[in-house]
Amino acid sequence: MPGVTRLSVRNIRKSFGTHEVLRGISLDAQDGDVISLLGASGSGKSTFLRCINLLETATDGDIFVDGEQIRMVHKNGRSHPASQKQVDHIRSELGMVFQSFNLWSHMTILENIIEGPMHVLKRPKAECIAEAEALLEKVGIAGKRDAYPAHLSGGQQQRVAIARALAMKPKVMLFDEPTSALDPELVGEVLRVMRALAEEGMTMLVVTHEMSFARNVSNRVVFMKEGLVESSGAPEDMFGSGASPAFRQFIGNFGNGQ
Amino acid sequence: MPGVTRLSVRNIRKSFGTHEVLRGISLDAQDGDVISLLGASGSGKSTFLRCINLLETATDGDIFVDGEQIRMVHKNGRSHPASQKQVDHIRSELGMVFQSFNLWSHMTILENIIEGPMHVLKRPKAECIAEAEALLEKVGIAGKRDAYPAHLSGGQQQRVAIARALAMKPKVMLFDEPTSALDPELVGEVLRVMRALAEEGMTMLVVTHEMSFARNVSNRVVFMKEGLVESSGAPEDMFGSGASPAFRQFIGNFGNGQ
Amino acid sequence: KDWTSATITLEGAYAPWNMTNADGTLGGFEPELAKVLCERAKIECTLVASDWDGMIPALNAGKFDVIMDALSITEERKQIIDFTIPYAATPAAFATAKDSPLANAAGTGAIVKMTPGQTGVSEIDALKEAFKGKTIGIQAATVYAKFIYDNFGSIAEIREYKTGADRDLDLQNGRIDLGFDDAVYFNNAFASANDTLAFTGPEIVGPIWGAGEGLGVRKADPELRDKLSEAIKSALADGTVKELSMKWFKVDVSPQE
Amino acid sequence: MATLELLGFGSTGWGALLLVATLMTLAVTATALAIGAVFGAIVASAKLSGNLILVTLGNIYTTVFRGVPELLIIYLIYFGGSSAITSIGNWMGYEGFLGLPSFASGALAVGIISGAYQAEVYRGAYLAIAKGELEAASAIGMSRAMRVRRIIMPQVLRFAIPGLGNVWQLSLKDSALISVTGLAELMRTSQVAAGSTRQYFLFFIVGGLLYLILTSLSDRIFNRAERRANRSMPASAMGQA
Amino acid sequence: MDFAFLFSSMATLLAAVPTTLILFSLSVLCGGLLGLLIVTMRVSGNPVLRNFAKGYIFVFRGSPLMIQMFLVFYGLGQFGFIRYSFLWPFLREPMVCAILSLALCTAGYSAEIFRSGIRAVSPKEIEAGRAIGMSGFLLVRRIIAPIAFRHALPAYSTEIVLMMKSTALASLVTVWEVTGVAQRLISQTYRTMEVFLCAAVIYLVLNFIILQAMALLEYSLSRHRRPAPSAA
Ligand SMILES: Nc1ncnc2c1ncn2[C@@H]1O[C@H](COP(=O)(O)OP(=O)(O)OP(=O)(O)O)[C@@H](O)[C@H]1O
Ligand SMILES: Nc1ncnc2c1ncn2[C@@H]1O[C@H](COP(=O)(O)OP(=O)(O)OP(=O)(O)O)[C@@H](O)[C@H]1O
Ligand SMILES: [Mg+2]
Ligand SMILES: [Mg+2]
Repeated sequence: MPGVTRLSVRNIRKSFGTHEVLRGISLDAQDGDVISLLGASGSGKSTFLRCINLLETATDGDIFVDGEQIRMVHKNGRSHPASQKQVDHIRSELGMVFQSFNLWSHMTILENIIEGPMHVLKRPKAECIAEAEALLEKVGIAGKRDAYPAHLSGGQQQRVAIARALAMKPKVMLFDEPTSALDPELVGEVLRVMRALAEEGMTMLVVTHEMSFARNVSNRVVFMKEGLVESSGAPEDMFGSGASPAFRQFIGNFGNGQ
Repeated sequence: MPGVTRLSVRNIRKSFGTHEVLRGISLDAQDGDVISLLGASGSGKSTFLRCINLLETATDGDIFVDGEQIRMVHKNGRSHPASQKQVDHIRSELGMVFQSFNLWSHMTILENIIEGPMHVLKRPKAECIAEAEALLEKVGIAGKRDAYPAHLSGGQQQRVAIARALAMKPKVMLFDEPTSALDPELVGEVLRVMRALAEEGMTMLVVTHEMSFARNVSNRVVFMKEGLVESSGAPEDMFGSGASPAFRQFIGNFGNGQ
Repeated sequence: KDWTSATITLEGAYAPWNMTNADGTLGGFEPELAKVLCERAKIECTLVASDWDGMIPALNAGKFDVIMDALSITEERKQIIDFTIPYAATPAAFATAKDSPLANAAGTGAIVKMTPGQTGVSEIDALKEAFKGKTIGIQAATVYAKFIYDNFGSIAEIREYKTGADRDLDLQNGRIDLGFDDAVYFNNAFASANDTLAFTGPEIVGPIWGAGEGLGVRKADPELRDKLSEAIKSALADGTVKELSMKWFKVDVSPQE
Repeated sequence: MATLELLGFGSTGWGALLLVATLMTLAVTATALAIGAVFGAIVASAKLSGNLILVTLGNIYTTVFRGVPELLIIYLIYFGGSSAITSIGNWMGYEGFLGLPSFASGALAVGIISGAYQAEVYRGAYLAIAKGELEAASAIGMSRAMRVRRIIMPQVLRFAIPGLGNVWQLSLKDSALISVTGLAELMRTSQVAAGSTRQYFLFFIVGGLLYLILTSLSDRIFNRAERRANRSMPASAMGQA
Repeated sequence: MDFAFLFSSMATLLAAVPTTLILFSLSVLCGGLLGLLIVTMRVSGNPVLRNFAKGYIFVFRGSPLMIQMFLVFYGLGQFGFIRYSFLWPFLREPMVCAILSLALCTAGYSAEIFRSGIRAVSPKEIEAGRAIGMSGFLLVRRIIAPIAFRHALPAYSTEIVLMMKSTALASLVTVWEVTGVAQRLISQTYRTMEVFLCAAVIYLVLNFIILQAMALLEYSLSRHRRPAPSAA
């Protein structure tokens, strides 16, 4: 369904104490969009993702997931989500993949994946297992279904984390630097899975330092600076002549760093 | 005193159980030599260093430090140093710097450095402190003398470890991958200190993966393979046309990995 | 062995036989009597408090030389330690709450004399009828415990307490219906229970409680035993025991035969 | 009698006795902890020695003294200790009886129990020392004895402080069981006061409160010691004490 | 050694083992549940509940069990309103009171042990739970509790061994378990060493069984911490 707005964020602000980390950010993701979020360390990328799925509560602004607005109330001068139920529901529609995988250490790989469908979505176990096995196949680690996370390499763990998020059949996938905790040789495995997802038309919002991903896989690049969107556009423009000086400097540094 | 043999190792062998890790290695270090020990993981580099200062007991072979032979006895089919006293004495003449620093966590930086001179060499405290401060100055962290190791960065800790070894006024310094536990940006600090030491004429034996150090600082490169010296020579030869095919392949891999 | 000094132990928490004063000194019937006895036996005595539970083993282990803690002279104990002649012989009786249906059971106020192992005593049989199905509290490992088990074990529930004082609290709480113990001990306990408790049934006296209460000494120390026995004999003869007994118990507990 | 008067320090008040008893509890617990430190260090070294016989003996010690009720151990030592000493005395030609005083046997009993717990604390602390730091000590030529004195002991003590705090609290409460030996510590004095005045609840509640005071005071001291010992730890570890 | 006496003492003491086991198992069960309640209060955001839990833990860990048991058994009955309430038929029973005071005491310790288990749960794993839409009891049941329980297990085994030993105090309130029976046997026979040695053996065996069972449980719950099976 191209053209459907999966995620819409309006003028989000977030302060920690007196420090304003997000200073009014808006962003729309249509169905099938793959958006890369770039920016220097501390520019607020993680905070932005965490506000979207309500792991942090934005100080101000509106968030719509698949057309449904997240209701907020103001109490004691702070905002809170109005209903924990809605929060849980919204989160189940947003798949989140963390930098450090965060698999549940006491569950096998299969258990990690069926946990959400079975206990949050309350779907029948046999169905969940069948789907989980298909997902494991898809991310290329079907053989590990009964292993525990501690027995997997970082790249394998991250692929399980992606499968775990996909098992919830999310409307949008959020990735927070999914490869930066990995050794260089393992990065490729994860990027391959993400590229395949993008090609299937999954709507994705990806915080990354992998310029090749931003350039070749995403259809939009958003550059954040000091809590604001400094510039954004199609990758051809951003990495071509249309780049702002700040973004040019940012990717310039990057080239040297690698 | 160039020309004086500081360290001489003759035909060292070492087995762990049935696995022979060192299969007869000999090596001489004249005063002022800086020898880089290269080799793939598992080739026995660390074991070799550890045999030299008797943290492991070689199965066979002779070791001379500054002309003094380490006396061994054979008992129950294994060799042991004949005299623990001699071992302690020899060790105090060999400075060892470990990959993981191994500073004593319950002592301040200054205490770490004066520990050996005061308690092993039994020298007066005031003198030890004065020298320790000079050493801290030399490795560039005079400001940290009363901090504890846990409060320092890895690069700073490794420099303290070097100062600690130097405080014993060793005849030879042994380094076992002194920079490989460090973040890339901290490696430089430590290499700078080592280069300065080499320029002052310290005799050094360095296990390293830093090709630039091997190439530019050391005056001899020893390449180990499967418990034997595969080839050795001046860096110009080894990194130039004189390289053996095995060494060429080793540094070739390396270039790609970095 | 020539005894010029000895250590006497008592519990220090069994008023009025012996108790501890707020200043830490020991007081009561036995400490005062001990002073008299030691003077007469020309022994320099030290009193130390210790726990009832371990007293006899501790005596034999040599921690002290004499036990003076309302210790009844019984055949079982005589196997392990030696006794002086008794300095007291007290009756035993049941106690219950004043407002209990068991108050004033048959024979209250009477005195029954019994010998060890005696059965078919009519007063006791009457009590058995009255106490059927009730709960009787006793202090564990005393002569009174044995008596209750022998005579009431089949008709009543018996509950054993580590100390008499615990039992008295439960008598007040109503967890148990009756208590059985040394009558002079009870007399004192009633006062501190605000007179909510009272005797019921007859007082039981006689050789069933052994020869009375005596001083316990190790079997290896007959000289000490004899010296103390002499002293008790003289204190009984000149009425000193009776005088102290009236002071502390309001009745005369000196052995009658 | 008024409650205040009973607890006061006058001639009819138990205040002074209770205070002395509290100090006695402290003294006997501290002695026990010291005795336990010796036993604990020996047993921990045995368990770490790698020698099969010593390891087994160490395991038996810790299993038995942690697995048998404290009361039983106190009795066994109170009586058994005296008979043992007496027979040793007789054997050496001393006539008559030799007793272990209540304080000594109580402290010994609680100390032996405490030793079993302390052994585990020390063993854990030893295992927490980074092996590299020991190698570094060997590498500068420290002898074995010096390594123990300069590197191992200070670190074992540092890692052991939180565990020792727990052992102290355990021993403090075990010391209440020494009352069966007649030692006038806090528990026994509360019992005697209760029995002599027949104010059971008053004295047991006051006794309990005094234990609570001891507990919170010693908690505070151990926390301070831990903070001091942790000066050398990374800042992030300090919050989690 | 007088084996006949040892055997007869052992027989007498073994007859009291069921009492000890009932005391132990019921107080561990009730104490564990109460401990869960207390730790829930302790980690809750509500300051009143939190401070109540803190106070509870302080009192029950900080004072000797002997005093707690005395006050529960002899103290509660002093209050008329308890004696005439519906609770009295229960509290009248020594066994109930003994279990109650053992459970109250272990609940304080258990709560602290559970709390350290909870603190050991990685916040990131909790966050991952939230991110798929878990909250409240579901999050506790599926993620926090299983991980925390596994962390708390070693300390908890130590605690239940301490509980087994604590049952030795129940004879204070007329529940004659193994130690009490041993003491009574000694006041009748005056043979301290033999009787106590028999009792010590009984406790050692019981505690050995408990520890083995806990170790087995720990092993079966730690598959995720062991090295992967070599086949994988
Ligand atoms: N919980 C928090 N409390 C206080 N400040 C915070 C918190 N989380 C983040 N910040 C601050 O917010 C700013 C933005 O952090 P954020 O993690 O969003 O940056 P980022 O763009 O993801 O950086 P990086 O590339 O390093 O992950 C930083 O200055 C950080 O210190
Ligand atoms: N204590 C030991 N017991 C058994 N085997 C050992 C021991 N120490 C080292 N080895 C084995 O000896 C071989 C050589 O190890 P060593 O650490 O010397 O290699 P290395 O050249 O230093 O490698 P790296 O570059 O990875 O540090 C390895 O196969 C290793 O597994
Ligand atoms: Mg980030
Ligand atoms: Mg190595």
